[in-house]
Amino acid sequence: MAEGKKYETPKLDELEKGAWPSFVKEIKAAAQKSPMAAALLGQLEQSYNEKIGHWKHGGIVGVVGYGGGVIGRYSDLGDKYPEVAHFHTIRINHPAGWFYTTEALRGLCDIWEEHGSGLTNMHGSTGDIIFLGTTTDQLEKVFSKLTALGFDLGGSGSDVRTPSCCNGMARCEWACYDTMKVCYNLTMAFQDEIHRPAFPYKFKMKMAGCPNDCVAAIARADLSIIGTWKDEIQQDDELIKKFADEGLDIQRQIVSRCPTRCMDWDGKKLTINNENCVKCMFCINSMPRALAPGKERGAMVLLGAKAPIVQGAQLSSVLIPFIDLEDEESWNDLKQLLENIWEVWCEEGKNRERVGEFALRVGFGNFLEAIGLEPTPEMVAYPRDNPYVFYQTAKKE
Amino acid sequence: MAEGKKYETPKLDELEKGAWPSFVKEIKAAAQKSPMAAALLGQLEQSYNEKIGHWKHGGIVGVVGYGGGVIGRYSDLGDKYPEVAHFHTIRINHPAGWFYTTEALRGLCDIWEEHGSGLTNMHGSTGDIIFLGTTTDQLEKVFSKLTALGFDLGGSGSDVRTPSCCNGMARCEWACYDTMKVCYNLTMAFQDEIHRPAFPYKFKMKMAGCPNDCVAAIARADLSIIGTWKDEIQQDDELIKKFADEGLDIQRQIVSRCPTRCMDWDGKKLTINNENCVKCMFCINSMPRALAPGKERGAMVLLGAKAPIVQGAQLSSVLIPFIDLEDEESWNDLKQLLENIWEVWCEEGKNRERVGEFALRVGFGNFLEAIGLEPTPEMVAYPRDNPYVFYQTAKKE
Amino acid sequence: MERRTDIGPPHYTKFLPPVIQKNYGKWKYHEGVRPGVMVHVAESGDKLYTIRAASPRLLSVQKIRQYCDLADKYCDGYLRFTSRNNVEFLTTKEENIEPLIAELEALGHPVGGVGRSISNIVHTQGWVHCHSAATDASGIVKSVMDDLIDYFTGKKEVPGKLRIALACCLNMCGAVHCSDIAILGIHRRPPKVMANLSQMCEIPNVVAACPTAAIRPAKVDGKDTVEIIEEQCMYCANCFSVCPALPMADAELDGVSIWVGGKVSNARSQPMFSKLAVPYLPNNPPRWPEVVQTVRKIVEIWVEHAEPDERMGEMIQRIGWPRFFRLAGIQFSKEHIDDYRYAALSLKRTAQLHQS
Amino acid sequence: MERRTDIGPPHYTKFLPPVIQKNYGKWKYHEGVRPGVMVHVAESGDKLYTIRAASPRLLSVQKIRQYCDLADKYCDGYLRFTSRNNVEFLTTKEENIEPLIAELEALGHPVGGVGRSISNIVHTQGWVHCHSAATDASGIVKSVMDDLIDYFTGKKEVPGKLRIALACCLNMCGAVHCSDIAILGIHRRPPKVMANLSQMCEIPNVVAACPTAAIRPAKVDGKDTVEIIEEQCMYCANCFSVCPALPMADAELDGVSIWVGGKVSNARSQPMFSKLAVPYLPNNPPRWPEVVQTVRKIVEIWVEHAEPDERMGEMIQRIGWPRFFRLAGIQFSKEHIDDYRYAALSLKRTAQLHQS
Ligand code: SRM
Ligand code: SRM
Ligand code: SRM
Ligand code: SRM
Ligand code: SF4
Ligand code: SF4
Ligand code: SF4
Ligand code: SF4
Ligand code: SF4
Ligand code: SF4
Ligand code: SF4
Ligand code: SF4
Repeated sequence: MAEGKKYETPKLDELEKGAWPSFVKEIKAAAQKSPMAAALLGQLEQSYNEKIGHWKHGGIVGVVGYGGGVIGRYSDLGDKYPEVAHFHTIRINHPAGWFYTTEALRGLCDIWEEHGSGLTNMHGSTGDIIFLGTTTDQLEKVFSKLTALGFDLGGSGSDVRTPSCCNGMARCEWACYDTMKVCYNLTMAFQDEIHRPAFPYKFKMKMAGCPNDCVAAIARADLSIIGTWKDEIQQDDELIKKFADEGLDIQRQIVSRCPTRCMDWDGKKLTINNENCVKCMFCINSMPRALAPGKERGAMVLLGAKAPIVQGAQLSSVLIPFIDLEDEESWNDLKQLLENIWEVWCEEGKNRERVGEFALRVGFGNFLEAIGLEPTPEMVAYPRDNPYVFYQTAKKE
Repeated sequence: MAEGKKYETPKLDELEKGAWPSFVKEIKAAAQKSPMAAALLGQLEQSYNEKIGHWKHGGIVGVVGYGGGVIGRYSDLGDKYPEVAHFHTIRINHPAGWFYTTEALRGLCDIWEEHGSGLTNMHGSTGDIIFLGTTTDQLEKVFSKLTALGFDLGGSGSDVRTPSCCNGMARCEWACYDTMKVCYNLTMAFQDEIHRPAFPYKFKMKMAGCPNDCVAAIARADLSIIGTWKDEIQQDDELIKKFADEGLDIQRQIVSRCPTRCMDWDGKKLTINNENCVKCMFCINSMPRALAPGKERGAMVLLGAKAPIVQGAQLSSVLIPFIDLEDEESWNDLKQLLENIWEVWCEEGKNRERVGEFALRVGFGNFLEAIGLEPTPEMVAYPRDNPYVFYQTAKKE
Repeated sequence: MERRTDIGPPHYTKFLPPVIQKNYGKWKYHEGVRPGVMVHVAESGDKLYTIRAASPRLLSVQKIRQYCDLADKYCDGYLRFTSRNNVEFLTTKEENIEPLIAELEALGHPVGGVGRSISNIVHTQGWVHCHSAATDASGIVKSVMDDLIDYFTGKKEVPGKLRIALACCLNMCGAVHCSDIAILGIHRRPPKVMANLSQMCEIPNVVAACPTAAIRPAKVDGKDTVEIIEEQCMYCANCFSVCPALPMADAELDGVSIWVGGKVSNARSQPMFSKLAVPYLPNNPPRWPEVVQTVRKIVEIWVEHAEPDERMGEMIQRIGWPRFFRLAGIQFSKEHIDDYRYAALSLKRTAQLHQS
Repeated sequence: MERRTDIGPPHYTKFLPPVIQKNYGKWKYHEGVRPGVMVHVAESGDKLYTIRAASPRLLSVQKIRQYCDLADKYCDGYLRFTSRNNVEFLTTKEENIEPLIAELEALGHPVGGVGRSISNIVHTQGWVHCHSAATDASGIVKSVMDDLIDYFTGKKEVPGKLRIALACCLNMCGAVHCSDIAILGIHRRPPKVMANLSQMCEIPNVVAACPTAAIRPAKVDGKDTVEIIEEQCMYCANCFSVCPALPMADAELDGVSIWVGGKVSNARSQPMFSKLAVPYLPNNPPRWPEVVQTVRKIVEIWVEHAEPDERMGEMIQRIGWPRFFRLAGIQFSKEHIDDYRYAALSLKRTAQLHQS
């Protein structure tokens, strides 16, 4: 593509200064080749002057046979900036853990330089590779080149969104299960659900290898899988002493901040009452190598996180306290659970009602019954504190 | 009165056995003189057999000029137990702190032996002296004898309920303000509000001298006054060492359980960062004499506690973080605040809506505005965590 | 004689023993003396001994007079009651303690409940006086305290304070909603609609009374009345409080639920509500053995597992609800999972989890 | 060529450097090497160095190719991005670290964000691509990070991790609702009802979209439309998401609010939501100085007062909200007091109170 019209951007130019890498420089770099990027600069400068955005919804656009993966976007200043009159984004399912070869990345760049603005997000907040801005006629072309390169679209709309995970076993000694494998397998198992929206609303999945939750799964995913362990923290007393010798105030900084106060430090030896440990990771984080998660590792599965729209933000809550995720059986259990959840939610969920809101609306106990899980005390922070019990047994008597 | 009809009470008789004092023995003792008490035994035995109560509501009863103080009660087995066909209770405003002379108590006993069942509760859960069971015709007689003895009725119905307080300065070294004085003064200031129900629902007041809250004010009173202090905990290092020497593990048992971790113990000296102390009383409770509340003492005022009916139980929450309650001015402030609260609540509260439910329904911020208090961060556990803000200023702009 | 009104209660100072009048607001510290007895020492050096005795709260005038006799004999004619309905004898004379205790025990009023111990059960009317009761109050209290007496008297040691409360219906007179162990009378059947309802009650009021909108206006045989949507009723009895023509009591279905982990003091942890432990136990008078056993079991778990001065709720937070349910042998069920207003916040919204 | 669908992403193993393939799941520990660089040591003894560089996330293909050049030169052709959109270069060769850093810095991508530091701001589209935006995203992020750069690079030390997020509207794409500091674009004017609404949207859907029931069906000039009860609108824009004929943006009233104290990790404390600190700051492009200053001020409070590895929310719980507001010089107002669904639980329901 040829260079597009140039706009004066005194406001944006200000944002080329300073030590942090500048997105304005990126747009300008793209604008060297892309008239779309150049027009984007113009429209954005106008937004900066007017303090208002200039994008609007529009018709649904996408590739044939898919319902998700493309976000249609239109300028309300299309006359003034015709190059961005249509400016759709494409969401591309990233590889689990966001690892790349330069070869794959260059392949992506080539496609996007040819068929779009040359601007990307590496990555979107859900985790996708975002190709930022193209026109409807380019979509199929991008899609076919992407699949040729081995990539596919991610989710958008009321479907399973692109699952994402922390780098887990690839680079982290604390991973309690193989996040990348689980992420990949779930992604592959539910391709249809990712590409063809059929739910009441979006459904996100995120996998973190341990309770540090480096992908914010508990806050951002309808299904959050978080690694944990069942047995004792692995403990190397020599190395602990070394930390103490090097100045770590184990009593004040570690022991008295343990959430269940299950540690004791006599100045020489650390004793952990593992029965009361809630696997928060704190002591382990503070003394890597000296402490490590136990050996009986696995994950817990939580449900329901979401941002505020419509009924208010939610964090995920425990659905399965512990699952191995290594063997075939637990893997099938997980898939079956997901299918049960979707079935109930699709049947009874309201439009734009996330599964977490749905479960609360019908009552979490009823929800469990519907998806075939036994209630356990691990699922609650505390049992009910109000006496407004719908005693079912009594009614049947 | 003569002895009444005798009933066989094999079930109740079981409850005369055992080491804990027996209420059945009490009823039987009263039944020696009171046919009402004897009939109560009969009806109660029937309840024990049938597993069901036999009391019912009925018309409102009371003494002339008062709307509260008497709970009308009727047996649904009046034919069978005519002596308790009418069996009203009288609530008598107890003396602050529940201190008595034997003289006063004997006076009360004499009245009740003559005009009622001879059964009492010392005391009711709100704090009143309860005279348990009499007939409508006795009410005025009891009342006139009570007033002659210097006693008056307590609250019932939609009025100010009998205020109560911990024994505070009378016997407790931790009292941060004079609970009994405040209780008495509030009781006297609002005699009309206690005796003549004119509110949407009941309104309770309780005063505890410190955050130990020995009258459960924060859980049971619409207005909870709880003592606290502003300055540093008084600390006697010698005595602290003595506790340590006598085997108290100050690090594990005290320091690491402080809710804000504001203490340090180096094995010899306890250092309190008083700025972060939230005056929970724990360390003071654990080392009486060695530690004591500071010298700049006063109280905080909290609003809104109640049992579950109708919208669910509530705890009181902070309205005034600190008030002296010694000088005239702060005393007037408190009374004025109460009047403001009642005015707003009477105006806009729904029938059977406690003030705490009301404040939440209209929005706590709006409620503060209506009663003329500035919002302060002391009033919240945390500022709002949802973005659903009704920006007022913007609307007016 | 002129009718006096609005005179209020007697001024408390009239009822304070001289030692208190003298040292009012000037106490320095207190100490335990023996189970059930503590001494408060004033700045002046004066000492005040308090002997706390159990009371069933439901007292005959005869018993009150016996208390008075003892107070006259040992305490210069002063005594008080506590916020948990115990009776306290106050004396400056150390030598009075033992004979007083002996007389109290002879009278059937054991001494205890001070310091680390299980004090009296705060309770309500039950079948003795309330129309709303789903169970009796005094009978259960007596049965439970007979069983726990050693924890009151100090014969058996406990790690701290443990507060038990009982309310005979969801109105929760008392502090059942904030007690270490709470015993709560419950109905489990929707109200019956009596034929004469419209004569006794205003229908709009009745409809408005229901927090879950389970009550609808209806016509039966041409008469205005209401109908109850049974699935929506959670048996709170608020409608019955508003309208006597909607009785709730049911001999077979009424019973008792057990709650744990509430507190009101601000020491260490903030005040907490009680949480559901056992959704239902039958009414089994006169001694409610199921209730007595369940309470004892829970007390024993606390005695065994709590750290010094650790309240039930604090202990459970530390050892985890899963372990609590396991130790108590209580089956966790759908009823335990909140589905009321703040249900969302009761779920386990963290990966901090007791796995064992 | 056959059209391929549903092939999913490439298998991740194809993209893992050999050292990772070999030591997958067998890492033993990690250590900081210098700001922005850490080493992971495997059971086998193999070492993997990670060099983390800042990224504006909005990247041109040109820049990505430059990253690739560096990865080819120093990292055998492998690189990755993080969950906070930084770029990471992975190498087994310690000697590569310094030259790689030099080249990255020359390229304008400072190295940092590892360990105790302030990492990249997770953010969203803003005026660059979203119709819903009440503010820009990239511009504020750039301005704030220019100001906080020393906390990223390690030039200035910080007590632990601090996570900043930005979302340009209440949809909160990202983790604004759970961040140490969150910058949130806000509307403060009810939607305008466009004349052609009924042609664009189904009115019942629009009415149903409002969580506060502020939208009512109406007729204007005989045409079906809706009306907005302005007092009931809290500007969430859900109606606009459902129906484009209800635009929210307003040049003068839109702006930014600042939130503090959220977290997602389970270390020490449980995950927490962010809480309102500053209800409104104006949109002041290109550099939003009010936002930059406010964020810096809050960061500085944390740097000064937090204990090691103490997150913002944990620190505030310890020192108290009153002190936080005092230190930050923020006026506490009615807006700070929750009045939404769980408002009751946000009140100070304890006598545990910071009095100073
Ligand atoms: C691109 C992205 C922001 C970004 O710059 O990174 C984004 C952009 C949009 N989000 Fe989002 N969301 C993005 C991640 C998120 C996240 C974070 C996550 O997924 O981890 C959240 C919070 C978690 C959650 O889902 O709750 C999020 C919560 C929302 C919501 C509120 C959902 C709720 O239940 O509260 C909406 C509103 C809606 O669905 O109508 C929304 C709607 C939108 C829409 C589709 C608005 C619209 O109606 O068109 C935005 C399109 C912007 C555009 O022009 O492309 N977006 N959105 C993120 C997706 C990129 C990707 O695929 O990788
Ligand atoms: C007598 C007493 C129980 C006792 O045995 O000690 C009592 C007895 C009754 N209470 Fe209560 N309440 C008593 C203290 C309480 C307390 C505790 C307190 O005041 O500290 C509470 C919890 C705190 C609170 O007020 O929220 C309490 C919460 C209720 C409620 C629920 C109120 C709510 O907002 O949730 C009701 C229901 C009602 O008002 O209709 C209620 C209603 C009743 C009624 C009037 C039931 C009725 O509709 O007739 C009971 C009359 C029983 C009777 O036969 O005399 N009672 N009630 C207590 C009053 C004695 C006294 O004056 O000293
Ligand atoms: C006499 C009484 C006040 C009154 O005016 O009647 C009282 C008196 C004292 N209380 Fe209390 N408390 C009394 C009811 C309460 C209550 C209310 C209740 O139980 O309904 C509470 C709140 C209970 C709760 O949290 O659920 C209460 C929570 C405390 C605490 C905090 C305990 C804790 O760690 O949570 C202390 C401090 C301590 O024990 O270390 C305390 C300490 C004290 C001290 C030591 C204060 C003092 O220096 O005099 C008094 C003797 C305590 C004892 O019994 O061991 N008092 N105390 C009440 C005796 C009731 C009884 O007969 O057993
Ligand atoms: C690379 C990355 C995962 C990925 O797959 O991309 C990652 C990697 C590591 N995290 Fe993380 N975390 C990453 C995002 C997160 C997130 C998510 C987020 O920020 O959105 C969180 C949750 C944040 C929160 O709570 O709001 C997160 C909470 C932690 C924690 C817990 C911190 C705490 O005390 O609350 C640790 C442990 C620690 O730092 O002591 C940790 C520790 C680690 C370790 C040390 C784990 C290890 O042994 O490899 C890794 C290097 C940490 C570092 O950067 O200092 N990681 N980490 C993410 C880097 C983001 C970035 O570019 O800065
Ligand atoms: S979530 Fe745990 S396993 Fe995953 S990268 Fe973070 S610390 Fe490692
Ligand atoms: S992981 Fe957390 S809960 Fe377990 S011992 Fe360490 S600090 Fe305590
Ligand atoms: S509340 Fe405080 S002042 Fe009152 S009796 Fe209890 S410990 Fe003493
Ligand atoms: S009173 Fe409570 S908050 Fe204050 S220092 Fe003592 S234990 Fe800590
Ligand atoms: S708890 Fe219920 S049944 Fe018991 S006294 Fe109170 S209102 Fe009556
Ligand atoms: S008992 Fe409660 S829930 Fe049931 S109908 Fe009556 S008011 Fe409604
Ligand atoms: S936060 Fe709002 S404005 Fe920003 S990208 Fe998400 S939906 Fe668009
Ligand atoms: S912005 Fe939100 S609150 Fe306002 S009308 Fe629209 S949906 Fe309702």
